[in-house]
Amino acid sequence: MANMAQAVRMALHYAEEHLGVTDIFGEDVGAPLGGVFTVTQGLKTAWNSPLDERGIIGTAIGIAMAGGRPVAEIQFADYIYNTIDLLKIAGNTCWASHGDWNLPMVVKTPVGSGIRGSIYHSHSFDATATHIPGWKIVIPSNPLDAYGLMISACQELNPVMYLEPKALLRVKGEERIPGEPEDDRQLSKMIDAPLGDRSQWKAQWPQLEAYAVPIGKGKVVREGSQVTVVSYGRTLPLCKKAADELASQGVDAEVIDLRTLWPYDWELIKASIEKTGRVLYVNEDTEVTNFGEHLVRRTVEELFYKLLAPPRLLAGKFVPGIGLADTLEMASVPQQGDITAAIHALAGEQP
Amino acid sequence: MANMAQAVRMALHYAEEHLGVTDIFGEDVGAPLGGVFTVTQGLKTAWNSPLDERGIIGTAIGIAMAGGRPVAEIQFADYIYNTIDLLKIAGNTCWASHGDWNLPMVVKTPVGSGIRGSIYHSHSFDATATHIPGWKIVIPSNPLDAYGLMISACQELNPVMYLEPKALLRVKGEERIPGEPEDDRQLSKMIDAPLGDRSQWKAQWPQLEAYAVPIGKGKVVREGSQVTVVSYGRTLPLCKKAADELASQGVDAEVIDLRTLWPYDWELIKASIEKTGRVLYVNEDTEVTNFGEHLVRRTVEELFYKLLAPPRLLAGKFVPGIGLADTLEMASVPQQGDITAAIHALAGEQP
Amino acid sequence: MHDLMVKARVLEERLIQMYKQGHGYFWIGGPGEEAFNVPLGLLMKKGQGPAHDYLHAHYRQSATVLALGEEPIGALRQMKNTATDPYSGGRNFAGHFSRREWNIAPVSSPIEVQYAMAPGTALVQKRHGGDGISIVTGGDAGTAEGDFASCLVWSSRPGNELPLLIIVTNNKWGISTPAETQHGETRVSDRGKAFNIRSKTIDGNDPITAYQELKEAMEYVRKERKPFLMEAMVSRLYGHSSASGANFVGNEVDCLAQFEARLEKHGLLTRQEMDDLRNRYTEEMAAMARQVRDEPLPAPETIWNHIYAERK
Amino acid sequence: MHDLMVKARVLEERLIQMYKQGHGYFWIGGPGEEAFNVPLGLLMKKGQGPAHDYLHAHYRQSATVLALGEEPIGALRQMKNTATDPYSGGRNFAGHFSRREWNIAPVSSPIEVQYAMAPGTALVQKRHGGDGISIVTGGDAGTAEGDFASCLVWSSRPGNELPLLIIVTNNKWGISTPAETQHGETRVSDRGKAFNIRSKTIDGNDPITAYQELKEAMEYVRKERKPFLMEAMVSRLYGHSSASGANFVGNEVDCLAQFEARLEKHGLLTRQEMDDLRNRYTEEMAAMARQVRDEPLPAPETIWNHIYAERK
Ligand SMILES: Cc1ncc(C[n+]2csc(CCOP(=O)(O)OP(=O)(O)O)c2C)c(N)n1
Ligand SMILES: Cc1ncc(C[n+]2csc(CCOP(=O)(O)OP(=O)(O)O)c2C)c(N)n1
Ligand SMILES: [Mg+2]
Ligand SMILES: [Mg+2]
Repeated sequence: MANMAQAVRMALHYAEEHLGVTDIFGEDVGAPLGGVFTVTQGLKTAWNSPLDERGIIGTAIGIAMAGGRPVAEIQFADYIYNTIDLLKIAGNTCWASHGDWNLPMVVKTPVGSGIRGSIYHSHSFDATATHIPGWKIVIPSNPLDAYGLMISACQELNPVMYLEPKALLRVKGEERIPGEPEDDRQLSKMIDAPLGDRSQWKAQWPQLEAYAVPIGKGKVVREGSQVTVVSYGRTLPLCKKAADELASQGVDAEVIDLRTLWPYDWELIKASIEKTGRVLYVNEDTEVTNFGEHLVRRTVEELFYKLLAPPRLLAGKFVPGIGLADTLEMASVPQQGDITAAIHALAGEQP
Repeated sequence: MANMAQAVRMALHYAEEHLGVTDIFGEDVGAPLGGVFTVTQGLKTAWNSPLDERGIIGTAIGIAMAGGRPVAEIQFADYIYNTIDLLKIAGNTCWASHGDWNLPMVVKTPVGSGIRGSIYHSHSFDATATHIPGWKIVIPSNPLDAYGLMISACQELNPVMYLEPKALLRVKGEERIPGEPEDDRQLSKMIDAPLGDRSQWKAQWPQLEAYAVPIGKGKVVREGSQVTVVSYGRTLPLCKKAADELASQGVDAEVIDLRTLWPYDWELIKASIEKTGRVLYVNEDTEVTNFGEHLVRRTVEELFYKLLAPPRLLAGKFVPGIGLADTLEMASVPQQGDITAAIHALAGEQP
Repeated sequence: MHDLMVKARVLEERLIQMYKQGHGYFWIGGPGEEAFNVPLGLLMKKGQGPAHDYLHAHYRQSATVLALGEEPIGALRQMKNTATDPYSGGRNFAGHFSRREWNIAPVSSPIEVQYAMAPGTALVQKRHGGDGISIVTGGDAGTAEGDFASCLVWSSRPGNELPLLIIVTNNKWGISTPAETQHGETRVSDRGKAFNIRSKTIDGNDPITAYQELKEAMEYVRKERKPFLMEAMVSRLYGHSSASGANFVGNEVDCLAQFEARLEKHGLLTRQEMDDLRNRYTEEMAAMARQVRDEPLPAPETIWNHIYAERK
Repeated sequence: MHDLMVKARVLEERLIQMYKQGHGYFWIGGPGEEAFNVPLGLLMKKGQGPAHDYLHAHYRQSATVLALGEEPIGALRQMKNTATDPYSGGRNFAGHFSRREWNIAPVSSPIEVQYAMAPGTALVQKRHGGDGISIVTGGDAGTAEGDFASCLVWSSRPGNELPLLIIVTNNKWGISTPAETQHGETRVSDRGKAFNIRSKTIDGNDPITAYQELKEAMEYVRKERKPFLMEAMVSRLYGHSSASGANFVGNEVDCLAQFEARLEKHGLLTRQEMDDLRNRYTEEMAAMARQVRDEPLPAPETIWNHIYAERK
């Protein structure tokens, strides 16, 4: 199966061919590198921009204004923080102009920990992004969703923030992308740029098919009755694994992959909590003024009297960065053991 | 009594004279204007910077590195969003250098609605600021606190974000600042720059006294037994007023002025909630991934089983801006009536 | 040209009046820039889409918008933040135009961000072919923001030069801060030269000069598909905005008065004719202001409209 | 000078080796910039506080730091992210030096932000008097960020010119992106001229030229208390970083090889002497690497340390 980097690449190819995407650009996005995570290799509209994140976001806005369909990349979410004003503008342009202008643009950026990225290649962006009105925000946790969400993003009339959990980019999927060849090695030969000289190389794209994961729809990845676990991105597979393991200990957890952070699938979450009475939100952004806290607030606002235990949040520690040393990274953001323990504790919690 | 603009100005004068403040700077901060809200008139170290927020924050960091003590102003918080990366760096420099460097610097900026500022002179900054580790964040709701908090800010070894609720800048205090003359007109004559030509004008500073409001300490501004209301900035006086009015209707609300958003006075909040069992958090930032949601989360995390009703949040609507028209501003951020209604409803809420 | 300059001046004076009478919370605008802004509007290729010109405007651009043919009542409606405000539905400050039909990008309050966006429309135009160009304008103080530099960098990439007319209207002030205390450059336009961008500083107070210089620059950009940086020296006749009082400033060149003196001297128009014209506009706009005064504000629940565009 | 160049090269090669052997997650550094970075360190006025020079460094500055007298083992410790790492306690990537005692500001990963900060230290130094200056360095691609422009703006304000040596080390690459595709400027240093900043592009591969040019520029900045923009052409001998493989690149000028050929030719050092020197350093650093290998990682709970400075 394709890994997430290949899945996004194929979606972008599909979007160039069928959805009118005109510009896939950012630092080192074009040939020869095709992105620091190989996500944009071989794409015909990919090009290298100056090293200037403000210019990247500004230019994406301009391209969208003039009828283009840009997919702009910020090389790491860690370097997006000098553009928050521009992201806010992209998000308020339709509203501020009373519907006169809309901006069909996608900003994609790798997020999160998991590659020993130290202070500046480990940032999450979900808390900051969800505080900016006017955007739709998605984050896949597997290659098929990554493919389907990118296709939806490229069909949107509004700005879409596409967050790529960098720890998952090289993880292969369990489901095949429609049109993907059977053999992984064949896929790699077709669409992965070769090592060495690439000047003559061209991707051989498989016959890809339309497959859209609708924006705003979460997914129950494991059904359960005792506790609801809501997560996304890097921590989602860890939650799934924890739930699977805990089943043998008599804990039956339902796991929801949110997939879209805004507008999010509250109905799905709500129905699950109404069933279980317990909910754990898991993400890896720092835990103060965290998007999971919004979900906790919504939970107590609407479901307080149905809860059997307090809604819980497991998130990144509120420290200024994720340290390089293994010990530091492990201690800073939720790991498998933390998640398992948190689900276990919540399932058994009694007043 | 002095208004808040005068109070901050006096604190800055005190800080120039006694606390080693070396540079008070930003756009239009120096003579002749002395700040768009008159806050920096007549100060001897005030100077006008280029129109460049990134340069302002960067230069403040540099000044602090070289042993200066800067107070940098961003003219409106609405224009701080292109500097978030620099604010993050200021907040992580001590940590990233393992304690080698610290940055004693203050960034002050007017926040919030209340002056019909339209989309770009109405922003709150509390949600974004509290998500940035390594800063201390304060926000006064009256002139005396404004004075005392600025003095504390200028004594800090770490970056301090000083948020000025712009709706309150011209509101006079109820308590006298130590050293402030009895007569308001006399104060104005001494320290407010005259209209017209100011080239010869110099402020006549009163004999000010040290008065520090410690960072991290909130304040109970009204004691009550039935419901806890936690707020800060523009909405604080509205909460106080609501509580006073509701007393006649048999609702006895305790009102806490948080004053410091980070590190905040959890002990004070907790003790109050343990007494009342009900809590309403009020602020005017947009309500998704809002600092009040952090407080809600902390509340359910630690006090869930002691609550008589769900903790509530009253905050700004999640819309892309505050519209200019009166009708729009009123509908976007909490007003007196909304607050009164919310306290009333919470006090009477039954499962 | 003179007609439009008068019209624009009278419009701004009406807006100031409205502010002073309490029919609006805030005024900012372009009195003193008419001699430059009118020719700019006249020379633009008006229409929608990349075949036409895009305008990424500063908040002092009313004269350009009028020269494009816009009705002045829209500006009054925005001043009074009525529901009928065609640019923002009562949401934004005066002078914050937006008209997609004519490629007028929404004016945004944050200074200089338009310089980061303009390369985007120009890029689409370069690829589109034809002679449509992008135009971006802003003030002198704002050039200290990094976005001005970004604009120079992005528009001059070798082999990817963009058809972008980069304009700086230099009124020598940023609110209360005099330009000469903040600019190490001899001329702002010198900054273009480092990027091998054709650059020029012109007298923006003379409409004839402005017209000719703009025409030449635009022809270059249209044909060569390369950027041009133009700095226009202009005046700020009513101070920065209502925040600084919005009173007439005596010591700046008044481009309109200067032009009228010239027209009179050359016998092209008499004082009487010019007074009549001004009076006619003044009356027209006073009437519009009365009309606008009674128009309703947007309803509270409209805050939820247009957060997202929807497929129709 | 030659000794330090060798030392710095060997240090970087050792760091790369550590990465390749799995004793570190990421390498980035300065092999190929020794001819420029060594003289820079030698010419700095070392010490703490505004009377001495501040360095706001790029992540390729190991040779400068060694020239200042730093022990190489610190860099190895940072590579191995041990608790003993003197620059970040195992928190930050290789090449991210920090030493307050010597006015070395912490290297930060975000490109170009140091250019926004450097005017701050220079401003304090201008006011302080004496001849202490600030020095800021960074790459060519990074000059596209607005912060580079901010640095030019803030350091050249009339009457407030700052004693700031603004350096760009131009290796003609930003990761995989060739400079000639992104720069409309003939030379990056041309950008200083617009601000009336004295500016120059020099050959950074020749240590003698670099020393002389730096000396002259620094004397100007120290005495005149005004900025100077220097662009130094340098090489990137092991590619961008470990992310691009960290293998030796054949087609760039190797300043060390070139310098050694010259030394040999002029009979100043023999090949043997130079080989011996290199071998000695190689052994020394290999021993250090072995030592560092056994040093403990920081304890998990140390993530909570140093979030805030506390009064002692
Ligand atoms: C990013 C940003 N910072 C600050 C402000 C506040 N502000 C509004 S206008 C202005 C001065 C602008 O001066 P200039 O660029 O010369 O334009 P002018 O008003 O003179 O035409 C300032 C500082 C703003 N609107 N945006
Ligand atoms: C703000 C920011 N954007 C992107 C990156 C990722 N990045 C690291 S190095 C680099 C290229 C830098 O090129 P240049 O400035 O020429 O310096 P060099 O590495 O060539 O010395 C990029 C894009 C970053 N570190 N910071
Ligand atoms: Mg100006
Ligand atoms: Mg480079």
